[in-house]
Amino acid sequence: MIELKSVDQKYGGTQILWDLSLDIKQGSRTCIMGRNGVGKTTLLKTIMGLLPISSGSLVINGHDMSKGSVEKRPEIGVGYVPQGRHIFPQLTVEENLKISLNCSRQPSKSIPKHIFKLFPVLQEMLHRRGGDLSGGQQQQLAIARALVLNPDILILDEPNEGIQPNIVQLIRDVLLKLNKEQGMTIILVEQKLPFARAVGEYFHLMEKGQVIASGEMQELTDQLVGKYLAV
Amino acid sequence: MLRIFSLLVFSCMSWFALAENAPATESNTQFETLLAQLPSTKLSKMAPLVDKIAAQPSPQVPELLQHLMEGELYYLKAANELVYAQPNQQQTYDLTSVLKTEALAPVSIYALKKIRTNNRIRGQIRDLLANMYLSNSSPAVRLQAIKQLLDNPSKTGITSITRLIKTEQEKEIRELMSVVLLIEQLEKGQTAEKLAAISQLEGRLEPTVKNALVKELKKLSASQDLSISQDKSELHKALTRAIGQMEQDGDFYQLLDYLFFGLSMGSVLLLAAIGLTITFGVMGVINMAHGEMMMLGAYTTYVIQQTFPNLIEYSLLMAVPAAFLVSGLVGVLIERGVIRFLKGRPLETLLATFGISLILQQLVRTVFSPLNRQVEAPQWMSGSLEINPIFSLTYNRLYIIIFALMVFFSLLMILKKSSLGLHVRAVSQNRDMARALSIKSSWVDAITFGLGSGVAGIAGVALSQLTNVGPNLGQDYIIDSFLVVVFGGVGSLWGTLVAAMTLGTFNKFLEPSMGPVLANIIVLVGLVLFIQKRPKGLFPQKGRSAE
Amino acid sequence: MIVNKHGSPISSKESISPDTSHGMILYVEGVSVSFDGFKALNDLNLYIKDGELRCLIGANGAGKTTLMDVITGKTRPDTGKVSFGQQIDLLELDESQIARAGIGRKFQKPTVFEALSVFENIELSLKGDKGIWSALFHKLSGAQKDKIDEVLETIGLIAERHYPAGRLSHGQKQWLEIGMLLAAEPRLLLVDEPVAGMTAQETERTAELLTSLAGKHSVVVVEHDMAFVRSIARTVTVLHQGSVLAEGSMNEIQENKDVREVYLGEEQAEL
Amino acid sequence: AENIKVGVLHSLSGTMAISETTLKDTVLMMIADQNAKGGLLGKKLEAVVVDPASNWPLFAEKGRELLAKEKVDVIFGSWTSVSRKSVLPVLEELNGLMFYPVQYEGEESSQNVFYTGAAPNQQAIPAVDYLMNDIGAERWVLLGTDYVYPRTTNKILEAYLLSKGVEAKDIMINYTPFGHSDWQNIVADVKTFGSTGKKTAVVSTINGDANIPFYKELGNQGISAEDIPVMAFSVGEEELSGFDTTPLVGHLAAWNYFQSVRTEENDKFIKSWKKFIGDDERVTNDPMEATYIGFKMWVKAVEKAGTTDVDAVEQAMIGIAVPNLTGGIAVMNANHHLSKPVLIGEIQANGQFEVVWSTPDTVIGDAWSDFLPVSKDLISDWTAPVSCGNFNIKTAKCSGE
Amino acid sequence: MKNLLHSPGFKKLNSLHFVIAILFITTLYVTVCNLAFAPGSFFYVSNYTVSLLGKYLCYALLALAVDLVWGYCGILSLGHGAFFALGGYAMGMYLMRQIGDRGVYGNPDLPDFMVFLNWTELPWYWAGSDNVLFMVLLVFAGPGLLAYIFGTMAFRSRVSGVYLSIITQAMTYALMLSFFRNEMGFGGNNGLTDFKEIFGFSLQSPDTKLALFVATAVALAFGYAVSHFIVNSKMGRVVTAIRDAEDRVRFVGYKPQHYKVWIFVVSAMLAGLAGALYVPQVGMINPGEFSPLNSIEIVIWVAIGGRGTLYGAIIGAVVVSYAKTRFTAIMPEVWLFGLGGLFVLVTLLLPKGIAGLFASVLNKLDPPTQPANEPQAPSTTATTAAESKS
Ligand SMILES: Nc1ncnc2c1ncn2[C@@H]1O[C@H](COP(=O)(O)OP(=O)(O)OP(=O)(O)O)[C@@H](O)[C@H]1O
Ligand SMILES: Nc1ncnc2c1ncn2[C@@H]1O[C@H](COP(=O)(O)OP(=O)(O)OP(=O)(O)O)[C@@H](O)[C@H]1O
Ligand SMILES: [Mg+2]
Ligand SMILES: [Mg+2]
Repeated sequence: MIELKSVDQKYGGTQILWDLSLDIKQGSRTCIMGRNGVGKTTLLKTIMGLLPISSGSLVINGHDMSKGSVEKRPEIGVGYVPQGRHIFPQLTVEENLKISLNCSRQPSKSIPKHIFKLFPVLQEMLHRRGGDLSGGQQQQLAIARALVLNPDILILDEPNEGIQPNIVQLIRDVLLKLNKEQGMTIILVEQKLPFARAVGEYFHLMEKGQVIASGEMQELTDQLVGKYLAV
Repeated sequence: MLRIFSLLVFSCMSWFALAENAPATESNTQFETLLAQLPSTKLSKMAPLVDKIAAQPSPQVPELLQHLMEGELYYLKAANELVYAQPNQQQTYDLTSVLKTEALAPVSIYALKKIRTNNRIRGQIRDLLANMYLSNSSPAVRLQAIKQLLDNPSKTGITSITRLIKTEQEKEIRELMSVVLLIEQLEKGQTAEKLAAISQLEGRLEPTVKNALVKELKKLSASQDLSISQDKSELHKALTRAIGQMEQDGDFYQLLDYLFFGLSMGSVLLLAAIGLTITFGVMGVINMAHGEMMMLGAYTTYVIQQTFPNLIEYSLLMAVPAAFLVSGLVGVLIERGVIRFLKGRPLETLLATFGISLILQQLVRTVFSPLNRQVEAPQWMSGSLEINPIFSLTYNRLYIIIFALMVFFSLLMILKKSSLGLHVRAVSQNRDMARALSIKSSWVDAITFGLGSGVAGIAGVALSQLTNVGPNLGQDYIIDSFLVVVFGGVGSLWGTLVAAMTLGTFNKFLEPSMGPVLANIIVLVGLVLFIQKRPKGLFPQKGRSAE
Repeated sequence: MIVNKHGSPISSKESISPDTSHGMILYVEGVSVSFDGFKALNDLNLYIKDGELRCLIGANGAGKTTLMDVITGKTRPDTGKVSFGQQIDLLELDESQIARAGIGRKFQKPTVFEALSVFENIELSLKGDKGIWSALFHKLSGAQKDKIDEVLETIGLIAERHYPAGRLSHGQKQWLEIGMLLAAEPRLLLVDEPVAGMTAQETERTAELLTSLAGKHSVVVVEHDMAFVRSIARTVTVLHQGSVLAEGSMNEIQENKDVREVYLGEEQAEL
Repeated sequence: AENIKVGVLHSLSGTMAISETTLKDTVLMMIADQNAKGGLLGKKLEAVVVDPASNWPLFAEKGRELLAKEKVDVIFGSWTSVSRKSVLPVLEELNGLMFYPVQYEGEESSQNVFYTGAAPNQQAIPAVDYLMNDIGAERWVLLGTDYVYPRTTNKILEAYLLSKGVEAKDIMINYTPFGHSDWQNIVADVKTFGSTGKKTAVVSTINGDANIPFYKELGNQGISAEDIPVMAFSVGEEELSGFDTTPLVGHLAAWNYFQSVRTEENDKFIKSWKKFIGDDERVTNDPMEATYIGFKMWVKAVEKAGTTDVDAVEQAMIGIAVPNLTGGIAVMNANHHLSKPVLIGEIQANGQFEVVWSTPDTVIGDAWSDFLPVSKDLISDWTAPVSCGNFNIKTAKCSGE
Repeated sequence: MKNLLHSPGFKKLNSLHFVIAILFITTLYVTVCNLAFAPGSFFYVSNYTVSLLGKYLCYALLALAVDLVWGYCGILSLGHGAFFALGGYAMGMYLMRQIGDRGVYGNPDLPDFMVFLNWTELPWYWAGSDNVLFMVLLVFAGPGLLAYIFGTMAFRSRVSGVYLSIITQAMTYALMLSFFRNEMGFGGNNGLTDFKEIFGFSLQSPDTKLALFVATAVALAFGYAVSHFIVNSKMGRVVTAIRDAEDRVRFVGYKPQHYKVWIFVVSAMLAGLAGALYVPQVGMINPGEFSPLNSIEIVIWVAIGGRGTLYGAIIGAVVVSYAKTRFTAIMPEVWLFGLGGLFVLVTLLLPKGIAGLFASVLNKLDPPTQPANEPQAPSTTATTAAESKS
């Protein structure tokens, strides 16, 4: 499904990812973990094409995406919820959701109804500016916006940041449901262990721009946690 | 107005032509001797001669005078006769003999001597002709004639008007004729008649009427010390009231005038700024080459007129899409070639587009020469729509107001109703995220920049009708354009509209009392102060994120 | 000190300090804020004791951040009174005066000075004169250098001290903002979602840090991480639709049916 | 032999390029002509062209470059007064020689400059006489761009009109900024001013680009040349070639030269100009003639002096006579101004002027106006014993020394 | 070379020392070669070159002033030409009065243009203009006061970004129109010209010109030192912080408007000084200096040279001015292609301006061993951060 082979990534002169390889299976739920600044977001951005790969290769859904542009990703079914929400502040909630309706993957050309079932608050706020929403509301909007594309692969960067507990539960359920019912591949960066354990099937632990441990979620022992997630 | 008059008159020429074959009579010989004097008469002695010619009963008189006025009457040296001459394609002149009314072989300019006139004589001829045309069969010609005479009532044959008014069918012409008579009555009549004339003239707007009233009042005041009779004070009162009324009307129409001037200046500003609302307001490119996009539009109009010299009347209609394409295309090229490499460095776009503006200026200078290019105004753009004798709207301004609003609303539709509008705004607010949501940002950028530039090109077409088409055209508008966009609130189309109209109107209302320079300064200072009150313009972006 | 009729100092040069003789450091009374007709805060009352550590929770959009905006002068309320100590009417001061008076804030979305290094970020935040002349001729004293080092140590950014802050990761920026807050040594700290994006251990450390600050400083924390809230909370205030829904100890809150319904959810398992 | 260098200091970019480029080409043409005739003093002439870019301080810099670096023997250049004022100190410092070919406001006479354009008394005064006597104007609108030339000219004209018995209320003066493009108000005002029944005329010192919108507005508001004639001092063939002249027909301009004047010299000049520039549509104008005369005079003076040395040429210049293109002879006077005929032309539909009036004889250019109280006692005479540009005949002193 | 770069002494040197050293060497070289060698000698530096260099250095000082507010404080002023021109007018008034009765009308009190316009006495705002000290005061106070009033108003009401840029442009435009008016009493369109001498020395003498050049170099060095001191003090960091996140600065307790006004005023005074030195060297001052396009050009110098580096501004001003001087002489008919092309190419190829090129060449010569921990001059990353904000 997603295959990274010895990818290096740099910001200017500083190398962040070092010879990183990763293989994510179709329909799986993968959780990427690691301390602040180890390069999780960088990894996701690399997958999204937001940072051009300096060396190595990336294959998504059988397409070679090492050089492909960002716009290609949604077309081949990748949805992205970035860290920091990145809502279009001056667009209304509705417009935020409508952005990707023109994408060739989206046949209906209207915002799918189930989105509002998942996040009723968005229905209420439909005509307010995205930038006016509270942090948590924006986060919900960001997830909803990615779902409008009806993606095969959903990439989420700390989706629970700033979200109230009952909605966190909701998001967990939604992710599990999408994965079960539609076979959506879920790639998640998460710091909070309970959520990671609840959603992830597989985990990858990162340290200094490299994946240093991977496996099934059960194998994520306290020892590993203590070694790589503690400060 | 005069031009229409001449056109009408020419169309009536055929009527005179019918009478041309009349046999030579005694009066005709006198006519001929007068004509013979024309080539040798000095300009300063011309006026009485023209009067004499006009007094001739010969049916050729009007045509002759008309040609004399138009500067088409020549003296053919070789044949020692007067001819009507018109330049032809071969750089020679086609001739028609005045007396024999037959075409002669074309000759070069050196064989001819022009019968010269000046403004004064032409004015005289025009009045004389107007008197003659009062009995013309075409009502339009008669109307123009009486209007002409009204400007200069002293030159009017009162007797002929008194006669003609009885048979005149057209109400409007009759009315104007009666005004002429009333003015006469006011000047020459007894007190009672004067009073009657005043009461009938009240409410009219013609400046001539006012002048007559003022003159009368002056006459009255001058003679007042002799005896303050009852009638005189009554006359005085009536005159003052009538004049007061006229002045009041005048003031009212003056205000309307200013408003129109303001809106028209506003719409020019709007046109100039509106493309910038997109490239600068929405995309955030500090587009110093915006003015040059307008310039390209204006030059496109020029090229169109050069390419289709016979379609001047339609040239503007053709130029609008053409200018849109040319400027739009150049815009796309600029975006693809330069601006796209400056993503995330909006201030640098100032530098690059400034460079581009220099290059474009030099380009037209090299290609089209540094001189201004001549863009003609189609007939329908010249002249004015006369609403009453003291209030008229010039057509070019009127059309430009309408045109500016049309452009504005089309653009509004595109940005509000099409997905392009949404995508542009999304890209401008967060490029990466928009791309991650499948928007082809580079395409959107190119199209948007092209659209903004194209609209600037359209504005150039309009400007070509108002001002010089030269390499500096863009420079003259760039500062105003930025002011308007910022005053309205960056990114707000409505803001641009309101800002442009406000600035235009303010300027035009201030100008009469302050003079244009001071008015401009005051508007600028006002703008600076206004921004202190509303630091984000008239229609600011709102919300949490805008803080 | 020159004071106006409400007792607030007029000259900002004077160092203002809140009068906490009644034990309260912050009074928020009857505050309402609306945006284009939408009521973000609705007749809200809140009192914070001097030295208290208060947790503020509530659904997304309940108005927590808006409340902080009001306190720090970013948003002007439509009605109501906000005072720092008994005498300082915060509604009459602007943002920088409020900051100088001793209210520090960490934003929900981390905002740091991206072009400056981590060290300089902290340096600028240090407590002290913020005037032009002192800035022009300022030299860091030994004590100040030590303070900065101490803060850097606390937030774990020693190695990155000369990095431009713009190059920090999201979580590192969170820490840096906390560091800036510490350097300013405010009387009242307003901390909006400090542990978002932190690992469990970091969360724990933050909890310790905040608890240790309480007493000397007053702290108001907004957080959605219940584990974290539980670990530090003495008193918890729940906001809902712009006003206080409940207030009490963590246990009381957890048992509160309304709170469970609108906020916590029915599950006990913490996510 | 080394070449004789001729500096050309005309703006080729910026706002003035529209007017000045032509003059640069004129100088180049004259140089080519002269070289074809075998050059000067047995040497070839060589043009050194620079672009001061309509930027006034740049005129000084470029002037200095021409004199100090390129070591040119003479400069032809400048259009606006401010650009002339900018190079003037440089010319005086480095003792250069410049020919200034544009009509201007006078009130200046430098030993290093020859003024071949019209002084106010060679343009404005005759023009007003014409309007008064031949057209019968009684009310006067003086419209101008707000800078020195119009200000001075209008001042002179106002004094002149008042001295002729015109009442102050019959004179309206209005100034507009450079490049003014929205003439609606002003034209409406003129219309009102002219609607009192008295014959009204406009004397326009509107500069450059502002003219086109002005005339367009006149036409559109229905003011014809017969109603209110406009007499312009800055509108020539070149300006007219830039736009549709239909609405202008019958309006007037006063110059010392019109392309339409038929003389042998003029025909030759026009022909060689069209050939040189490679465009049959190109027109000639007054500043071109002024450049032409200046150049011819300089050549003669150099020949007379036998050197290009500035001091020698300067003295040799005085008294040099060159045929005008419009007939008659132009003579360089001791005040560094020319004697030239004054012509008044009416605009024709083809963008040319038809001469309707001309002075019977040439008029001597007057550096210091007789109608201004401050300068009526000043004269300029660069021959011994006076040798002063601003000699006060009352105090018999050269002021400023 | 490499060794030199790594020697400890070298490390301690900063751009201030370099700039001052280069200025000193240039001035010395020019002075000596101008005075000691005869024209025609290989070493001779002509008077023409001296006057040209003097002008460039004025521009450099002006560019420096703009970089101070734009590069460090993010205030993109499109009206700095106004301060330059005001300083110039202050000097111009003084020079005008120095003419005394040597004007064409020979009036001992009134400048020629006033005599001509029938003014009978000096307008009140010309009072004292013949006093050197007063002139010096006015050179700083004129621009400073305008900057203070304008800045206080604008920064207090939190006008920022393009809004600020455009109203600075409106300001200079309004001033231009005002100074064009003859009624203003500053010579209208022609401005002030015809100067004869400064402090009793003839302006036409080459020695005076050389002295003016040296004075300008000293002023530039002074301006650089002041700017360098400011940006390297804590003030500089506060100001940089304001540029990147003005709101955040308030919450830390600073009053951004005070800082902005202060730095704006300092910058305006430097610009005024540049203007004052410029006028005697070019021999005139006229309202054209207020033209908005002029101000835009200054910004372009800074951008070309490299924003937020101070020395970049100097390089930019000199390079662009020199390019202009050369282009208008070498290819007078098409030089705008050259200049325009230069602008476009520099933007595309040198995102950090010419100074950025220097920095990267230096980096190549002296690769930072541990780039991450090397203290970063705020400048290098400054641009990106500031812009990602706007
Ligand atoms: N724009 C940038 N320029 C330079 N370095 C950067 C940039 N963005 C991130 N970095 C560096 O890259 C490293 C990895 O950052 P990244 O954002 O991928 O971390 P992360 O694992 O997502 O951390 P967090 O949990 O805090 O979000 C960090 O050390 C950071 O300093
Ligand atoms: N400037 C504004 N304009 C319009 N609405 C606003 C504005 N600021 C806040 N709001 C609204 O006020 C409400 C409260 O927002 P606030 O950010 O205070 O919530 P919060 O309690 O901090 O939520 P979260 O936990 O998600 O951060 C939200 O519904 C938001 O949409
Ligand atoms: Mg991250
Ligand atoms: Mg919040």
